[in-house]
Order: sequence, then structure tokens, then C-alpha cells
Amino acid sequence: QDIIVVSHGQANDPFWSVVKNGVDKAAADSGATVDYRAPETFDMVAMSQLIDAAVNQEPDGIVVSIPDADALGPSIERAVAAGIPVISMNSGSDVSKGLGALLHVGQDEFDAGKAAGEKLASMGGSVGICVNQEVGNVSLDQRCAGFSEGFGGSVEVIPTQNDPAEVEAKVKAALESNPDIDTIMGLGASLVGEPSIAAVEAVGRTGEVNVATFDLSAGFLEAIAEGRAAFGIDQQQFLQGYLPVIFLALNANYGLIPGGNVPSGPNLITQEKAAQVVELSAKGIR
Amino acid sequence: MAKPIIQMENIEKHFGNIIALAGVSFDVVPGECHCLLGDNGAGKSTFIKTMSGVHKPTKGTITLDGKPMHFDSPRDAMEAGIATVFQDLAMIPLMSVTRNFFMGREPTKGRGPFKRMDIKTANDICVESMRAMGINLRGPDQAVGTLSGGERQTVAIARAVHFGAKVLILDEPTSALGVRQTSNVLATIDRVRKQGVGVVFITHNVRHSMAVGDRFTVLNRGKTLGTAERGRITAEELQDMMAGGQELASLEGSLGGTV
Amino acid sequence: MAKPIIQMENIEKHFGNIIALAGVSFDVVPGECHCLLGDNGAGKSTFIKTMSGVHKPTKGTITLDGKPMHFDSPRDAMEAGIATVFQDLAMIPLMSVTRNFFMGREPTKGRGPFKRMDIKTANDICVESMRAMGINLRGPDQAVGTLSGGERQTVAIARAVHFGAKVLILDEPTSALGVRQTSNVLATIDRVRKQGVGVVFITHNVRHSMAVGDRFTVLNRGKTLGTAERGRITAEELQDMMAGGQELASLEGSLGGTV
Amino acid sequence: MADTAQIIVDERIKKESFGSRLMQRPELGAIAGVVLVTIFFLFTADSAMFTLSGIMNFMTPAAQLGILAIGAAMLMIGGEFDLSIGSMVAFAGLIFGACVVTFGLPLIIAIPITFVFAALVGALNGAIVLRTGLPSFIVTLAFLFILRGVSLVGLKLATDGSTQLRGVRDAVEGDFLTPLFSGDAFGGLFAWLAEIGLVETFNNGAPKVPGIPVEILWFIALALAATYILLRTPYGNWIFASGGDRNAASNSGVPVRRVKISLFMLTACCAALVAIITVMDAGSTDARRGFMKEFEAIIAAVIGGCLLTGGYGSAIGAFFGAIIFGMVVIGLSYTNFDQDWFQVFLGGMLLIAVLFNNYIRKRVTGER
Amino acid sequence: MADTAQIIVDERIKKESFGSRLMQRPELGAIAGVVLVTIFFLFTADSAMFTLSGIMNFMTPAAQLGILAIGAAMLMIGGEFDLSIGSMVAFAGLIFGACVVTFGLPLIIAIPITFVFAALVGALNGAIVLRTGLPSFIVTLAFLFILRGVSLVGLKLATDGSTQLRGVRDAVEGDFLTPLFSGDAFGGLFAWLAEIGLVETFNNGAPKVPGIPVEILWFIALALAATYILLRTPYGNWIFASGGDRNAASNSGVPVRRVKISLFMLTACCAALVAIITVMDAGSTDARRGFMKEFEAIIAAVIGGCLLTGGYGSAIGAFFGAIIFGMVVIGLSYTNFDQDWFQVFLGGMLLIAVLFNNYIRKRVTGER
Ligand SMILES: Nc1ncnc2c1ncn2[C@@H]1O[C@H](COP(=O)(O)OP(=O)(O)OP(=O)(O)O)[C@@H](O)[C@H]1O
Ligand SMILES: Nc1ncnc2c1ncn2[C@@H]1O[C@H](COP(=O)(O)OP(=O)(O)OP(=O)(O)O)[C@@H](O)[C@H]1O
Ligand SMILES: [Mg+2]
Ligand SMILES: [Mg+2]
Repeated sequence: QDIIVVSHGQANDPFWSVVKNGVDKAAADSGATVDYRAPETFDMVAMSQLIDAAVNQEPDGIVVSIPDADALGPSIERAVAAGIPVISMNSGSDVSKGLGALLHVGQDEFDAGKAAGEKLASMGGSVGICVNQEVGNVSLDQRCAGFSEGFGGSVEVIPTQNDPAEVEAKVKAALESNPDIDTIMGLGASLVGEPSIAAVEAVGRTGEVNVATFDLSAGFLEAIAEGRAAFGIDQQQFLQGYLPVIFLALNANYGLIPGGNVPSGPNLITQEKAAQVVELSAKGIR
Repeated sequence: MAKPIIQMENIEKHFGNIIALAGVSFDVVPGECHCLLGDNGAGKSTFIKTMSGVHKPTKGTITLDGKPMHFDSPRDAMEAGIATVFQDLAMIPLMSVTRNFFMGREPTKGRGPFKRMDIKTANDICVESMRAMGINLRGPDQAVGTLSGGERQTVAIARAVHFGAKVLILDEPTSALGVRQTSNVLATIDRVRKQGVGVVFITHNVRHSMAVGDRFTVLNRGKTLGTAERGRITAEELQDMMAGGQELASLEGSLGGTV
Repeated sequence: MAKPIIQMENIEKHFGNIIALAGVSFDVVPGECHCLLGDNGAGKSTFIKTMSGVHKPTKGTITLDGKPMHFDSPRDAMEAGIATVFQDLAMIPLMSVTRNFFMGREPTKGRGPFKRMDIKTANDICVESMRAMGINLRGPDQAVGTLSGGERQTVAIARAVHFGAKVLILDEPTSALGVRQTSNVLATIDRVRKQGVGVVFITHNVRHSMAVGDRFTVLNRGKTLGTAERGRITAEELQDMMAGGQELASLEGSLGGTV
Repeated sequence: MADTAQIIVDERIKKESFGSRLMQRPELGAIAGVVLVTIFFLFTADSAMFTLSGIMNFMTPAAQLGILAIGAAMLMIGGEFDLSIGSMVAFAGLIFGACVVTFGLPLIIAIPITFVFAALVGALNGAIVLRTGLPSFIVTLAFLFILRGVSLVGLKLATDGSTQLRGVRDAVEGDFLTPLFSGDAFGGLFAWLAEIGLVETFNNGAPKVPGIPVEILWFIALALAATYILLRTPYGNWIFASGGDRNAASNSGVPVRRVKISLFMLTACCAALVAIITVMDAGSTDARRGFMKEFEAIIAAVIGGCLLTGGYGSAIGAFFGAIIFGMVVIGLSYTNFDQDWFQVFLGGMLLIAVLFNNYIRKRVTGER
Repeated sequence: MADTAQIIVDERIKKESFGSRLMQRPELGAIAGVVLVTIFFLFTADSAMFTLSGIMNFMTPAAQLGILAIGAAMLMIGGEFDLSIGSMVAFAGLIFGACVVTFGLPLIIAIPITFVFAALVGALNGAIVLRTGLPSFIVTLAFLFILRGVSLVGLKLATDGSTQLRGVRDAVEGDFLTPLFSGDAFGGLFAWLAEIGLVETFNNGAPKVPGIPVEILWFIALALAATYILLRTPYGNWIFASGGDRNAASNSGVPVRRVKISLFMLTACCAALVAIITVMDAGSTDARRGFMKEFEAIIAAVIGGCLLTGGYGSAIGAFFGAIIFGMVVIGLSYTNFDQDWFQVFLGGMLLIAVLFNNYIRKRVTGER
């Protein structure tokens, strides 16, 4: 069978590379031919065109992420109208059904942020920053918004670019100019989480400032294990790549399909669990 | 003498800390050819650039047809009827000969939104004007960058002559020209002068200036050395003034007075 | 006659569909000034550019000191002792006079990693060479772009003379020069010729060419019209050949034979 | 420059074929690239790519990029850059979205307002560049950041804190101008063609291609208009002159300032047009719309033969440049190459297309 | 150009002050921008910004950017662009990481290998540009994509599927070359200064600033070396000439091809240096390293006075340009402004800094 995956994250993004690894594994396991596609940057217009391109090839199934239902809706509906089974993953759990997708595999970004915020508040945090490496990317913005709500205290969003040195300097700057900050929420593990830990160490406040991040990286997990960071939010994105492909393959072969959405996360990785996960993370599975 | 078309009074021009013109006065009357002479770096080009709106004078006044004038751009000067051949020619190498010729003043046909360049007319005028100067173009759409030095200079002259309404300024127009083209340019100066246009002619060649000049103004190190009328000055005197009064005799001697 | 330093045989040069040179032969012997004359667009600049390594000839051979040569770049030609003043001068407007003067052949001091430009020597040589040509520079670090046309040309000539080892090629070197500077350049040609350098001198001015030339070659529409030796040809004959044999009499007459 | 050649008998001109004369035009060199890319995908891509719907599919992004690229090309020919057009897409999208959704204005008012805002920012860019003599690169770069930032703040204001403004599609539903800026044109024709079997249909009988996306029509119209302006009007001549040599142009009487400011305004309006089309198509806008489009537009213009130094290039070249870029980007998704290699292919294809176009032009014109 | 002026008595020269002669140099104009930005932050930012540790904090990213900017500036003076340096950071990081982690090579071998690879790619870029006569913009753009893609694929190969290669810090631990490329220099000095109370300490007595990050030293050394080369060596003269007018330079005997190719290699090596430093500092590398750095480097060079058209600029200018950019980017997190406005401020500050620098230079030199 032919299955096409269209997501909004690039193959070189650490998070999405894990999704893609899940896709590749599913392809190997099911024997289906699977293509993974994504626009060059977070670009909803380009993404809807990629979905159109996928529909044109009339595959046996399409997997999409839906960060903007308005922009992607018509393309998805077109796929459904053409009789192609669609499964949504990662983002869009709320709109997935309405657009005609069979089911959704993923985690709601806002809810995940909220859960993390609540956890960090319960760890004693009252003043937090949310470090966003791609302001304007709606799914990242939602994470910060969820975090704000769950955290309850004062939260400032720190926008940065895709550069670890800059992230470290900016977090350091924020910590130095506002000594009350006791919580750092990063939106990516290797790009934001790891430099944030370095920044906290550089200003000599290890242990006083809780650092947490979305997604995982081996380096960040080691820091969790050593107690230098609080936790990582794992949405087990490998599943978001793996399961929809398997489902669609089964659907194409036997007409089988689960009856409801599959929540792949959120899953907080704290000190106890971190050590086991490191190895898998280094292999691009978690 | 007729009333001057353009009159420049006490023009000064400074570039940063360099004083290029230190007070120059000059005028042009209709139907005359006024030669501007002087050593290299005397300030001739700078002076005519203030006259044609390229530079704003640091000090001094410009009067056109009796009214004080401020040129904000060369376009203003052009619209006042002043056409110039600059020493650097002001050509765009990548553009065709015709497009350079009509740059800024394209002939049009049609009207309203359909007003467009009349390319056929433009090509014809351009080829014809160049032929009148003694250059047979291969084609009007050859890029100016591929013309020879003299061919390029001829384009600039033909253009200025075509658009020169009241005053025609020529900054060393014949420097790169061959014998035949030079004769043509001098004849052209003679012709437009007779039509009542005032011509400003810059050259280092005393013979050329004596051939067509009615008055001669010599610049030296940013100042005027004076103005003489035709017949009141000999070629030798002019030559001496232009060279800044330096001793030429020895050189001249060794080379047989050929300069 | 001495053996030629450089000998060009049957040179052809095509640009796309344009034939600029249709078979030109030419040579230069040590200690002579060989004048290259011809109408605008005749192909003089193209010809000397093949001689100085800028263009590769489409056909034809170049022999240097008896050995066939291929210049892959102007640098090769320079290293073979050929220095050229190009018609477009080959100057960088944004760079200082000194830096332009020594561009590509900077004097150095120190050694190994501490080898650096000897700026003081360079400035001194540059100012001195310019003064010898009759131009007093305001300072050796003035940008060439702010020099007057003649000043700029003088830099190019002074540079070529300074580096001209065996052959010195001058493409219309005096076109923008004042009287005094022209005399200096002619005197300089005379001097280097006496030192045994072969000089190729392009000009449209018959008097200049008669003053220093030993041989005269006339180009016309990409072909040689012939070579004459000094004394075997008069200025008038030369002038007629340069203009391509066209009728000049009428023009000459009206302007008093001044061209 | 495409003036009609007057043939004069001259022994110094070699004969040249009609083909080689054609290829000397900057606008036609890029065709070679299109041909090469097409051949490449004919061999490697799914056959769906060159069905009617496949062609529409890659032409849509090409058209959106191309509208920007034509504006950018004209500005580049005029000797300047505008790095703010990508952000301008987001900014104009915000203005437009806010007009129709937040203020509920009809299109006949909202669209002119959007263009006016865009033109004003363009004029401001131009005025700063000309006033201060700073390179346009750095001035418009500042506006790249400023407009992007303002879009973010404005979106948050317009939506109470979200960075995504939705509901545009509902708001413009039924407006008489909507068909001009969104959806597909000639829908009736295509439905008829589907009925008589000339256009493929889905199982449910709807034509696979519901019509020609309007952006493609805008794209073609703009390319034709820009070409006409560049080659056939005095203004076009002034653009070439201003970009070729500012001083020479101004000394020859070209109103360089006016030309350049109007070009900045034109480029900004092209961005606004793309914003309106994409916002209406997507039904939403967000703060990252148009991200990096400024570079893609410049890339397309350069592929199409524009010089970065100004004074040379063509709108038709930018047209084909955008198509090459669009084909390569979308076309790779019709092939079986692993997405990990996507960028390697993108870069390689670009390079090969440009090299080939260049090689053909040189071969044909005989220059070296 | 900074040749010693020979003063000749000339009535046509006005006197000018030492200050104005100083400001005419392109390298010094950018200082005005630094001063202005500093004053701005002195008033608006938290005082922590201008403590020793605050300064080190914004100088570290500025230095990493600056190393690239100096390379980019030299290449721009030489008349070319390299858009692939950002991707080169990722590519060189991969090579370096693979050498030390995957193959376990010591630094003395790994570092030269990294530089050789970078230089080879640079030379390839240069060779294609010079061979084909295509604009370097488009050629290096292709390599922007290609190198980024190759880095991704290479990383996945080197790590069995992850896009992050870790363990560099452990691998280089104890290598005698490590202190040259990572960590802080003069640690002993700073410890001593802390003891005598000249440097602030943490509660545990460790100095707040453990030393000067090595990238800052590399940055300064490179700026000095580049300035020396540009202003005091024949090679520097050739760079200006090649960028100013390629034909004129080549006609005057400058080996333009050699100069340009070596500049491409130099720029690539600057990127490799940044890669080595950042990879060793971070202990890991991933496929997104150096993203968009090519543009930031060009921005810094332009702020510092380089012309995009080539032939003019300075390494010291790029030095200050990088510092301005670094200060503005990091400085805003020390202020109380709403961070949503970040990009607006970034753009505004850039514009103001450049305008001011331009204004000062014109005021002082009297040009108009
Ligand atoms: N933009 C400028 N900046 C500084 N100095 C300048 C500038 N333009 C001209 N100068 C100086 O002003 C003086 C006069 O220059 P100008 O070009 O007017 O001379 P000219 O009389 O035309 O000489 P030539 O006969 O050689 O063309 C020269 O010494 C030149 O160096
Ligand atoms: N790159 C080129 N492409 C096409 N044609 C060219 C090119 N260079 C020169 N030509 C043509 O070749 C002919 C000879 O040009 P060249 O510059 O050698 O003439 P010249 O004898 O030096 O003339 P002048 O006395 O005016 O300087 C000219 O007609 C010119 O149009
Ligand atoms: Mg002059
Ligand atoms: Mg010539």
C-alpha cells in the first residue's frame, strides 16, 4: 500500500525526526510504502498544498497533523471526499472528527502545557518564563498558553531564535535581571532545554530554578537523572508516526480501525524514569 | 552682446575638505560657443556639473533667462533646456544604444494606459543621429557596454545635440573621437550655434577651441583666470594660460612644437 | 632593424556574431614607438587587449622574443614585461591612488608571515611619479573616484611607465590630458623609448603621433591598411588614411583646417 | 532589451540563427531550466504530477511565490532589494483579516485598505533608503523584523492573545469580490469538461480539478503586465536605467527617486496581493505567514536571470524562475526520495537548473 | 584604506580635525552605533547587563556571530556572497563530532580534518562561481540546502537515527587542545581576581565569571588579523580590487580567481571554527546548528559598513556590527519591555544604530 504522511515539522527538527523514525519503522513492519512530507518552515499555506499533492497521488491513506484547521480543512476534506482514509496526529484532536478523519493520535498541546504548568506550580514555582524558539508557530504558542494557565503565577514568554548560544545568553539575561524567576519551561529539549540548564548553572542557581521542557533529548534526560532538571514532557511522538501508519495499513488490508482517538501523551519523565529513556532517546525513538 | 541665457555668479563648491571651485563666474549668450579651458583638475567638470544640476553649489547664484534658479536635479536643468555631455558620458553599459539615447525622455505613442515607447521612431532617430556624426551602428539594440570608446562618446554627443534646446554643454566631447568624428562634432557645434543655442565647450585642444570658440574662459585651481573674446587672444597665449603658465619651451623644443 | 620583442600574426577576434578583428599583423621592436591609428571602432583597443592578455585571440599567433606565447591572463602578460594603459584605465574608483597604482604588484617589506605592504615607499613612489607627469596629488590616499578625468588618466600612465619592462602599451593615453600633462607624457614616451623599451601608442591626434612615432600602422574596420615608417609619410596622408579616406575637405575648409 | 533590430549590411557581422537570437534574451534562458526540471520529474516522479490536477497543484505555490518574485525582480532591476516582503505578507494578512473579521468590513473596502497600508510601508522603506543613502538591504531588513513583530502583536490584539486569526472564509462568504481573489476560476467550464469526460473525476462525480486557481491567473496577468511595462514603456526604461547606474540615470534626466519609491510600493502591493489571496484561501492567518518568502522571491528572480547588482533581468525570467522553484519543491513530494534527502535534492536541482540555463545561453550566443 | 597621509601644502584643502579624519574610516563609523546602543541599554536595561558577567553573556553569541561575520565581510569586500556558511556550521559540526565521537580521533587530527572538509567545500563553491560566471548568491544558496541536507543524513547515519550527536564533551575531555577551543581562558587570573575581590563571586566563593570565553579571544584575534591582512598586505589590496571591479583588477594583474577562491575557503573555515567551538561548548551537535546564521553574518557585515556590491568595507566594522547585533538581541531580555515586541525592537534598534552611524559619518566628513 501507499501511505503519505504530511506534517508541519521538518525532518531535521529533533522532535519530528523521531516522528519520522516511527513512520519508517511502521513502514518496515507493515510493508507499506510510506512517504513523509513537510513544508520547509511552519507554513500552513505550503502544507495545504502538500496535502493536495498527496491527494493527487491517490494513496491508500493519508496521515496529517492539523495545527490550523481553517487553512488545512479544505484540503483534508478533499481527501476525504476522494475516498482516501485520513488519520490525524500530533495536533488537531479537537477538529479531527469534524473534518472527517478516522481518528487522532496525539496530545493536545494546550493540555500538555497545562499539565506541565500545574506540575511545576506544585513543585513550588511562582515566577516562570516560557522560552519559545519559534514565536508565531501556533502549536508552540499553545504550549506556552497552556503552561501559563496551568502554572497560575506570573509567566513571561521569551522569544529566541534557533541557536543554542543565543538561548543560553537570553535565559541567563532573564535570570540575572529578574532573580525571582524560579521556573523555566522550554519548548524543545536540545535547542532550549539543554542551554537553559547551562544558563542556570552559569548563574549559580542550580537546584533553585526548576527547568522543564517539552519533548526529550538524551542530554536533557541525563540532566533529569542527575537532578539538574525537573522533567521532560514526553508525548511519545514515535507513536504518532508509528500508529497511524500501521492503522492505515491494517485498514487497507483488512478494513480494521480502532474506535476512538489514541492519546499518546502527555507523559512526564521525571528523575526516576529518566535513566531508562536516555538510551532510546539517543537512538531517536523517544 | 545679447542677454545671457544662463549666468553663474561666484560659484563655490566644496567636497568635504576639498575646495574644488573657489568662486567662478561665467555666462553663456544665445548663439555663441563659449569655451571653458584649463589644466587637469582645474574644476571644469565640477563647474559644468553645477550648471547642469548634478551638484548644488556650496555658494553662489545661478540665473536663467534673468530669473534666479535652483536646480534640484539634472532633470530640472534639462527641462529648462540645458543638455549636457558629461565627461563620464552618463551611459548605462548594459542597456542598448537606443535606450541610452532616449533615457529619461522617451518618445511615446498611444494614449492613456496604452501610452508606450515608440521604439521604431526611437531606433530610427538614434541610427540617423549617429550616422550624421560619422558612426554606422551595427544595430540600435547593441549594448553600449560593447561599443568602442569613441562610439560611446558619439552616442552621448548625439543625444545631447538632439535634446539641446537652449544650452548645450560638452565636457571634452572629442577626447576619444577619430579625425572624421571630431570634424563632425565641430561642425555640429557650429551648426547648433547658428541656430541660436548657447554652447559651452570644454577641451584641452587649443586648435579645436580656436576653431569654434567665440569666447574663452580659463580656469586654474578652482578660480577664473579671465575671459577673452575671439580675435583678442592668440592660440599661443591661450596655451600658456591653460598650462598654468609653466615652462613648456624646453619640452616643446625637444618634440618640435607639436602639442 | 632590431628583432621584434613581440610579434602578432593574423590576429582575429570575434565577439559572438561580431567580427572585431579580421586578421591583423603587428610587431614592436625595442626602442621604437609604434603608433596604432584608426577610426573609431576600427578595433585598436580590441587588438591591444589581445596583446596584453585580456582577450584570447579567436585565431592567430603571438610570438614573444621569438617564442610562441599564450597569455592566460593579463598577469601573465605583465610578468612577460608588458605594461598597458587601457582606454578605460582599469582603476578601482573606491580605492586610493596609491593602492590603484600598485594594484597587483605591491612593494613589500618584512619576510615570512610578516611580509607586508611597504606603504611608505609606495606612497612616495606614487606621489613622485605623478609629480613627474605634472600632477600634484593632494594626498596619496585620495580615492581615485574623486579625481578629475585627467588626473585619473595620469595615474594609469604613471603606473604603466613605472612597471613597463619591455613593452609599454598606451591606449589613447592623452585623451583627457591638459597641455602640460600631454607634453609630459610625450616626453616620457620619448624617454622610455630611448631606454630600449618598445612602445605601442594609440591616438587619434596626428600631431602627437608624428611627434614621437617611429612607425605608423593604420587599422580600418578590423583590418590593417598598412604600416609606414617615419619620414615616408606626411601628416596629411596619415590623416586621410585614419579617416578611412572619406572626404574631409569640405569640413576642414569651413573650420579652417584645425583638426 | 528587445528592440526590433534594424538589419544593416555589414561585413563585420556573422549570420546568426533565429534560435540563438531568441536565447540571448534574459527572459528566455530560464525556459531551459523549466524544460530540464520537467524532464527530470517525468522520469522520477509519480505520473500524477503531470496530470491536470498535478499541474494545478504545483502551479499554485509557484504562482503565489511568482507574484512576489515578479515584484522583487522589478525592484532588483531597479537596483534595490526588499527583504520585508515576507513579513509584509503576514502584516497585510493581519490588516486584511482584521478588516474583514474584527471590523466586519466588506471586501470592496478591506482590499483597498490593505493595499494602501502595504503601499505606505513600501513608500516608507523607499523614502528611508533614498533619504539616507543607506543600502536597501539593511533598511528593509529592519522592516523584516518590525513588520513581523507588529503582525505578532497585532494578531494578539485582534484575537485576544492567540497568534492565529480565523474565520476569514465565513466573513467573506458571498461577497461579490470573493471569486476574484479566492477559489478557482472557470468552475462551470471545468464541471462541463468533467461531464463530457475531458477532465478526470472523483468517485463522487466531482471534477478532480474544480477550476484554475485564481492565483495562477493573477500570476500570468502580472507577468505579462510587468513585461510590457519593462520593455515597452518609458517607465520600464527608467527602471533599467536607475538600476544600471544611478548617477548616470539621474544625470540623463531619469527621476530616479520617483522610480525607486514607486517600485518599493509596487513590491509591497505584490506582497499584499499574495496575502489577500492566501488568507482568503486558507480562511485564516498567523504570525508566520510568508516566512522566508523574501529569499525565495529573490531566488526565483535570480534563477530567472536578474542580476543582484541591478539593471538587468526580466519579469518573464522571474516567472519561469518561480515555476522552477515551485516544481522542484512540490515535485519532490511526487517522487520516492526519502524526505531526509529533500534539501540535498532541492539544492542540487536548483544548481543544475541554473547551470543548464547558463550553459545553454552561452552555447547559443557563443560568448565565453 | 588607511594609508598614512602625506601632508602637502595646498590652498585647496580645508583643515580638518583629527576626529573627523578618524570617523571617515569605514571601520570606525560602526563605533557610533555601538555607543548609541550602549547608551540606550544603560537607560532601559537592568544593571546586570553591564556587569562583567553580563558583558561576557552578550559577547559570547556576538563573538560566535562575529567570527562568521568577519569571514563574510572579507568575502563581501571581495565581491561575493556565501549563503552556505550557516549550513556549513552544521556540516562542519557533523564532521567534527563524527571524528571525535564516532571515530574517537584526538583533536589534533579531528580539527584539521574538519577544516580541510570545510575548505574543500568552500573551494568547490568558489570554483563553480568562477567557472560558470553564475552569481555566487545562487551557487552558495544551492549549497545552503545541500549541506543542511547532508548534515541531516550524516547525523542519522552517525547516530542510528537521531538528529543529535552527543558525547563530544566526554570525548575531548583531557585533550591538550581542548582549552584552545572551549571553555574559558585565564581561569586562574579570574580566580585570583575574585579572591582579591575585583570580580564578584558566588556564595561558594567561585568567581561569577570563570574567565573569558575562548570564542571572544578568537573573535578579537580574527578581527585583528583580518584588519591587518586587508590594510597592510598585498593580498588585502587584491581583495579590495577584486571586489571593486573584477575586470579592472584582473587587467591590472591581480590574480582575481585565486583571491576569490581563497576567500571562499577562508569563509568556510570561519564557519568550521564556529562549529568546532560551539560543538565543544555544547557537547553535542544537531542538524539545525547555524540555522539562518548566513543572513545574520551578512547583516553584521553590512551594519559594519560593507557594501553589498563589494570593494568596500572593513573587518573591524564587521566586528562592531556583530557586537551591535549581539547586544540588541540579548539586551532586550534585560529590559522590561513586553517581549512580544521583541522583533519590533530588534528591527527598530538596527535601523537606528545604522542611521546614527551613517549620520555621524556624514556630519563629520561634510559630504552630502
Ligand atoms: N567628489 C569629489 N570629492 C573630492 N574631490 C573631488 C570630487 N570631485 C572632484 N574633486 C576634485 O576637484 C578637482 C576638480 O575636479 P574636476 O573634475 O572639476 O577637474 P577638471 O577641470 O574637469 O579636470 P580634467 O580636465 O582632468 O577633467 C580635482 O582636483 C578633483 O580631485
Ligand atoms: N565585448 C564586445 N562585444 C561585442 N562587440 C564588441 C565588444 N568589444 C568591442 N566590440 C566591437 O568591436 C569593434 C572594435 O572596438 P574597439 O574598442 O577595439 O575599437 P577602437 O578601435 O578602440 O575604437 P576607439 O577609437 O573608438 O576606441 C567596435 O565596433 C565594437 O562595437
Ligand atoms: Mg573634467
Ligand atoms: Mg579604443
